[in-house]
Amino acid sequence: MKLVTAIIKPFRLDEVKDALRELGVNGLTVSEVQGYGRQRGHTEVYRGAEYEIDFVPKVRVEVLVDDADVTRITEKLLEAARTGKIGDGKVWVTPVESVIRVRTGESGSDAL
Amino acid sequence: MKLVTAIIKPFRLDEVKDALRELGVNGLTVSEVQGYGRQRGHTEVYRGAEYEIDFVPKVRVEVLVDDADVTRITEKLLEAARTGKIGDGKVWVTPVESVIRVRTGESGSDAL
Amino acid sequence: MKLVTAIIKPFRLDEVKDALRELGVNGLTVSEVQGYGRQRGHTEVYRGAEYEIDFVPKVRVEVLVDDADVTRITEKLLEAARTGKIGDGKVWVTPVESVIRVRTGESGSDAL
Amino acid sequence: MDIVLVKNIDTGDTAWVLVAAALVMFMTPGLALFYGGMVRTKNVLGMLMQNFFSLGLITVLWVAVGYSLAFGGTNGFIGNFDFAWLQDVAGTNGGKIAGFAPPGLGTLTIPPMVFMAYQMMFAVITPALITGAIADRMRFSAWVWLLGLWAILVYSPVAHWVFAPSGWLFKRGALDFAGGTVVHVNAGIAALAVVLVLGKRKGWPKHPMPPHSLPLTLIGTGILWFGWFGFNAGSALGANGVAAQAFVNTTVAAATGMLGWLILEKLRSGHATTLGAASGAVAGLVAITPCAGFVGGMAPILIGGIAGGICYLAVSMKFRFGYDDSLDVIGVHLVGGLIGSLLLGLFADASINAAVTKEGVFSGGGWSLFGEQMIAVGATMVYSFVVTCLICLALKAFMPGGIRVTEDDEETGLDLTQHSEVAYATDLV
Amino acid sequence: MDIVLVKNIDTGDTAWVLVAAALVMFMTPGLALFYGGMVRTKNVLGMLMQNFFSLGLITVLWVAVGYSLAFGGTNGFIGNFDFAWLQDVAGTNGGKIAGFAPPGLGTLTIPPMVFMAYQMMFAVITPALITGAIADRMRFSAWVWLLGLWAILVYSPVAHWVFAPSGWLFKRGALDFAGGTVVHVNAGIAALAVVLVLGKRKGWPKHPMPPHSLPLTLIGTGILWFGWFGFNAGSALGANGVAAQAFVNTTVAAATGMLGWLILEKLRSGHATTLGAASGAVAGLVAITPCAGFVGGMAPILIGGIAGGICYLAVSMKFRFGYDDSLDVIGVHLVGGLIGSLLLGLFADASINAAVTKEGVFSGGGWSLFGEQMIAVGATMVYSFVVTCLICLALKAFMPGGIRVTEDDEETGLDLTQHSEVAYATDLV
Amino acid sequence: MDIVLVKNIDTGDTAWVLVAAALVMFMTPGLALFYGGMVRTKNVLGMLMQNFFSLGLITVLWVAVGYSLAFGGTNGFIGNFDFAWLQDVAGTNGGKIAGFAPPGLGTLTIPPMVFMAYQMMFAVITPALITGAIADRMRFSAWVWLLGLWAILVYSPVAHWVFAPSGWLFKRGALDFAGGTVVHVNAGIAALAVVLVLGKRKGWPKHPMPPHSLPLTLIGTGILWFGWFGFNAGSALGANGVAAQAFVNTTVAAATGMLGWLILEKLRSGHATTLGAASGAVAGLVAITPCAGFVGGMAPILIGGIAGGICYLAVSMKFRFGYDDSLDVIGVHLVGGLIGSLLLGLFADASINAAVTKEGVFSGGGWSLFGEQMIAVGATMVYSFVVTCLICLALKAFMPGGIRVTEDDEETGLDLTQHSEVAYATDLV
Ligand SMILES: Nc1ncnc2c1ncn2[C@@H]1O[C@H](COP(=O)(O)OP(=O)(O)O)[C@@H](O)[C@H]1O
Ligand SMILES: Nc1ncnc2c1ncn2[C@@H]1O[C@H](COP(=O)(O)OP(=O)(O)O)[C@@H](O)[C@H]1O
Ligand SMILES: Nc1ncnc2c1ncn2[C@@H]1O[C@H](COP(=O)(O)OP(=O)(O)O)[C@@H](O)[C@H]1O
Repeated sequence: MKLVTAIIKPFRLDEVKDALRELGVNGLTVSEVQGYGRQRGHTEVYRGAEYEIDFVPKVRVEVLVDDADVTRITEKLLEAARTGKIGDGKVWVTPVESVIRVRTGESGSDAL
Repeated sequence: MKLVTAIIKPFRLDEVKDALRELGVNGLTVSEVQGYGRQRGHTEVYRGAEYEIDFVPKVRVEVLVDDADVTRITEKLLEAARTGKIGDGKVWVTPVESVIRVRTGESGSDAL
Repeated sequence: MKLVTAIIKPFRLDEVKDALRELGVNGLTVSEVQGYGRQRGHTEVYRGAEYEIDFVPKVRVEVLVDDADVTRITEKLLEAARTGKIGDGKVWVTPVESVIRVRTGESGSDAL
Repeated sequence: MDIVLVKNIDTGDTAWVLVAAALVMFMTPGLALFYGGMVRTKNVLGMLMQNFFSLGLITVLWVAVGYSLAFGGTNGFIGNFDFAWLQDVAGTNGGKIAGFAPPGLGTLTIPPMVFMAYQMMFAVITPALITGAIADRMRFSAWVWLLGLWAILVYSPVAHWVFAPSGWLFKRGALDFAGGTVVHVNAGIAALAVVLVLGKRKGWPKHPMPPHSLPLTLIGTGILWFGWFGFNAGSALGANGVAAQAFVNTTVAAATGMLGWLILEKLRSGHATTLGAASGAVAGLVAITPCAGFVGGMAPILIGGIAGGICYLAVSMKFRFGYDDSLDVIGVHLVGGLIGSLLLGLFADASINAAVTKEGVFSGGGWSLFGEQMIAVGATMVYSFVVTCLICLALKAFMPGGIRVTEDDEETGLDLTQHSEVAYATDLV
Repeated sequence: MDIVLVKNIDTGDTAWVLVAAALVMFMTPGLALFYGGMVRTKNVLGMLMQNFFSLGLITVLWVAVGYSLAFGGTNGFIGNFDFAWLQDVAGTNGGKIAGFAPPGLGTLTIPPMVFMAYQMMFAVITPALITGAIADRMRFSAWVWLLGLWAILVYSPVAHWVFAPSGWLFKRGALDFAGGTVVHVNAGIAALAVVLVLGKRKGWPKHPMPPHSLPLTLIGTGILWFGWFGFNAGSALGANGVAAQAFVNTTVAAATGMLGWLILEKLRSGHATTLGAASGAVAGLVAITPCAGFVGGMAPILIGGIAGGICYLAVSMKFRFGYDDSLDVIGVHLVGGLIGSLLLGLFADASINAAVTKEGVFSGGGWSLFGEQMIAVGATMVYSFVVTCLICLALKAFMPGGIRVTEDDEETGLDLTQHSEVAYATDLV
Repeated sequence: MDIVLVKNIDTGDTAWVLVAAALVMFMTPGLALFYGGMVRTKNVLGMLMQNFFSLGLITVLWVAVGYSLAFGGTNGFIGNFDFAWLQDVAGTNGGKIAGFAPPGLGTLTIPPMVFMAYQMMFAVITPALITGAIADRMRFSAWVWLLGLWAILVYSPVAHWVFAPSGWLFKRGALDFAGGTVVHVNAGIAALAVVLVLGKRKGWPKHPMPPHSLPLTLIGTGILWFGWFGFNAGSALGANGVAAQAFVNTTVAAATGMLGWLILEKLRSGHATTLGAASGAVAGLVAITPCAGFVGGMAPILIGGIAGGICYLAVSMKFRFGYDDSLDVIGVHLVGGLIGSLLLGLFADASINAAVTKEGVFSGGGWSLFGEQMIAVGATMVYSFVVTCLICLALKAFMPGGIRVTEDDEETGLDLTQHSEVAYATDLV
């Protein structure tokens, strides 16, 4: 079992969700984050005082997937999230030792 | 050292926190997330325009635990989070290579 | 490849970001979380009703780093985040199997 | 007493009462925000809607029959249909529009239409006060019915008794300058009735339910204080010395209400809170309402201060007795209204207002006015409580789905389940 | 007709119209909040700014030439420069300041300066109405130009035609008590023109764009309703029976507008929404605007209710025809304005207001007034649409950068790209 | 000069000043929101509370002694206790309530109670202005003391000097229509004193502290602009031509203030910001305050525009000199107040208001008035600065805990540490 985590541009979330749904992914978890990276932030001005804000709003998508599906899902996700402009984000994969569905106690693939 | 991550219904947080506290868990970290899964989202209507919102508010709970405590803690957590209705969420366990307490620099179990 | 995750006090974020930038870290991802731990929460009073709030606002910082950089970066991060008072938080390291840059599809160290 | 064509319209008086009516109207949105800030995020629209809807429904009912039932006719217990659908309220007076005043109000120096509009705003806000008590758990459709029935069956009769010159309490000499009895005691006791039928919120009092946005509550507080000048000083029905005194009494009592609440709060829990400041000010405003144009001197300072302090203590009663008066309508409006209505029996002063026929104890009038005030609030409480209970029980029995949302819906919140909306959407959807 | 020194100033009338002018001024911030709550978080300041800026720019333009072009002179189609920079608007009358009234308005009982100020507030809010249609995508600099040009080239002429006694539509007998044609139809049709030139928001209608803060919208709604008493009852230009009738009609139509919208909404989509309550109230207010001081009896109930219902249906038109009227300026203001202006042809009643020279159908006046109303709204729609299109096309052609933000900027939002600000900053920066 | 029983009450004048008093009262919540939106989330309630508390405390102090110290007696430097606890403010006049006017104000056409109430609202808002400078770091209990002492020791005397006919600056011929000197210069220089004693916010100026909610600030801006009609046009103390002129000057100067600020801002930093629009409007309003009923023609356009531009430049001074005037009370109120008070020396015009005994330079009156204005603002600045410093130093020395919160509390925020509340709670608790 793996956890695929993606940091993406917020407005790509819809595409990513739809793309994963097409692959039969039944669930995912999303949260709002702030990213710092090559993509520059922006300047804000309040009464003449300029603030450099380094952080850019991003969305984190987490999907638990079966080992066998990692590549397929990652690729689809990359494709859906890509705009080709700087700041598109990262996807990474981490090992998961066990997964359990809270409602039923099922574990492993059955929990997804 | 393991990281137990749980996606649960927001209103179960109190129960989960209390249950873990009873087991002697000293700390945990919580964040607000949006979940997409079998549990349906809802419809919103603004001036006649209907929007299907797929995401449901969830809470992510993260607890660093000693290897020996994983099962005990996970089970208690599952129990406290369960309502038996769809959308109760997932719990998963990932390996952690090291943990350090920022204040003191202690590491391993002492950091918890 | 490793993922270094830190739960820190919100007002140390600036220092942490600057410290990591000095080490040549090109990116990181930040989110707002609520922490429960040894640091006590606070009491709120509304029309005479007192509520004990256990959670304290914290910030989660996540940095993907090359295996070789883990120690260096973790130490710098600890230093920058430390105030020496209770509630300074935790840093932990988890293994990452692969990292990909969404924009280019580069993977591994090149994706950072 | 007959209905009388109003002839001597004074433009200054008219200007003031027009403004006052607008100010009182503005209080209902103000109240919505005051309450809306105090509920949890998932219920804020439910709260706003219950209040705004009163502007929709009661306005129409008032025009249809409410005004006429409150101010028409000469029966002591209930008005008649003389003014139904506003007939005769506008009439012409030598080419100018003026119209017929209700019996006993022939000395009006403003168009009766303005009087009707001004009173309308009281009819709108009074039931809206109840929404604070029932927060987070009533079905919207049940509220619609309760609102409409209550306006007709409770508000109009009580307004008739106290405000109309032919009302039995008015005739006995009970005083209520701007609605301490008709508005606050009436709505406060009705809130208790509804709450008892409705039951507690899920999780109350164990689960914390802190205000989701105190800034919203303070916007509401600002609007309420501002609008209350219309509420109280407008009740002089002219731009005169009584209005001036009522204006000053209003703001002074709000101020001492705030101070009274904050001092007790600071002593007992160690902090002066923002919500306490807002609540104390409202408590002072509630208490001064019946007294505003009838008292002077140090009276407003005392009335406001006493109300602020006692209401602070009173809001904790619900924990003792176990009724879930969510946003303290009983603790603030019922208790504050009682304080004001009864203290008026001590402070009423004929030198401030010639309409004071029986003076208060401290003005040398003995306990007679106090007795009348007791009768007035007592009669109002009994009537309002009983009729409100009956309405609620009837709705509970006859409405399919009852008057309360399901447990699941309560968990999800009123906004989504009753109105298919969320208050604050993220750009991330 | 000459300009006339006003001599008989009534303090009550003056007080009321001063207040009314302040109330109408308050509506522009109210509108900003009403709209601001409906856009997405990233565009809320852009929306607020477009509205507040109208208070900045139009106020100055009105003083400079706008008022004079609207109310100066006796030409039927356009005013003159007699009152430019307010010359002669203040003048002395036996040691007191009064000043010269526009031709045909010599019977004013208020200082002409007050009349000028009152009309100024209408000039400010009218173009502000357009901002709702163009939300989220117009460059701020383009808005600045559009705003200024529109005020001079569209608003002043149309106001002259309808409001000035020498205007050709006024002289034909068309009625518009407080701006159904001049304000709502005019801004509504102009909004359509701008939207057609500007194009749709990126992602519309596929991508959901829910209101980011309905409480903000409801604050705006409360302010609008409150301010509208000034808008409508102030148009009586005195504290009199007409003002009283207009006041009551206003609040009644708002109420039935709310009910009309909510009933249809409940029937069609199963829920009565908070945004629906707000929208319906505004629809009722829009529709009663031209009628407020000209109708009585059941008319406001019907006008409001019809407007509420029809506007609810009308806001869906944009999906059918594919124009992106973001916050429904066309569906509410154009449609509501048309409903009110035309229904006035049925309901206008000389017994309410002697200024009604041609009565409506139901008052026995036949279809003549209705015809005039058709001509008035028709002429306004054609003129406003054409000139607004020309302004927009010219700006699009001549402004470097055009009138629309880049795709990237639209994605990022107006707040950051146009104003270098964010609406809600976290403490975490 | 003796206190005089007011006999000729005009209902229109009374109506207008009653409304104006209510409008000025509404400005304090408006100011709270204006400031509250600009601070960080953790301090918003602290800010709101400091402002609302002024409504609580100052109202009572004003009634007790403040009014009497400001307007009682004939001494040039300070009033007396003739009107303490409002004695004689209400009195009867042939069965009607009127009351005694302060010496020199016997020509009032409104009940003295209304005059007292109107002036009360100025006393409330003036110290509230200071809160913007001291944001985020003062202990609430220290603010309570500062507020009360300042009202008695600074506000009442300065108001007496300038507003009371027996005041030494008034008698010299200094002009201040609605409080440029008494309110804005006075509060602005006091803010500097407090800030110097209090020190900078932790992290300032390095750490960004962006406004947590500009929509809140813009709600406040709307309320302030609206309320300022009462502030300025109400100072005519009647519904007359002077009020009309003041009304127009007010809105025009707000508009050109906005434009002035935005133009400079656009030129220097590339963007016209929403906060700039709000700030510029306030700057214009501040500057026109002393002039409102004394100038006409192009004067308000220039005064507002100059103030908007210069205040934009002035708010950056704090970075140069290193004092932490958090929300720019000095840059906007002190500087704006000085601009207005001094420009009045150029523009004052007797044809606008007969109360102008010395005309301004451009009206042909020479530099004499300008000199008086210099003396008036100079005396006010010296007195207010010195006394405010002394109060702050005394409080710092004698209050256990001092006047500033601890470093930890500053980090945590005022809301939790001073008031045990959070502004925005999530449903997740
Ligand atoms: N080393 C890293 N660790 C964690 N997150 C990162 C890291 N580098 C970048 N990110 C995340 O990815 C986002 C995009 O990165 P950025 O460098 O701006 O663009 P790109 O990925 O296109 O090169 C950042 O905003 C941040 O959220
Ligand atoms: N594959 C997944 N990866 C990550 N999170 C998931 C996944 N599937 C479900 N979730 C999370 O679990 C929550 C509950 O899942 P859902 O399918 O609705 O119900 P249940 O777990 O009861 O079957 C979702 O809202 C989502 O946050
Ligand atoms: N076992 C844990 N698992 C996950 N997060 C934890 C754990 N213990 C503490 N934390 C996080 O670290 C923060 C600081 O912990 P706390 O016990 O208050 O102080 P300290 O780390 O200084 O001993 C907490 O607020 C919480 O967010």
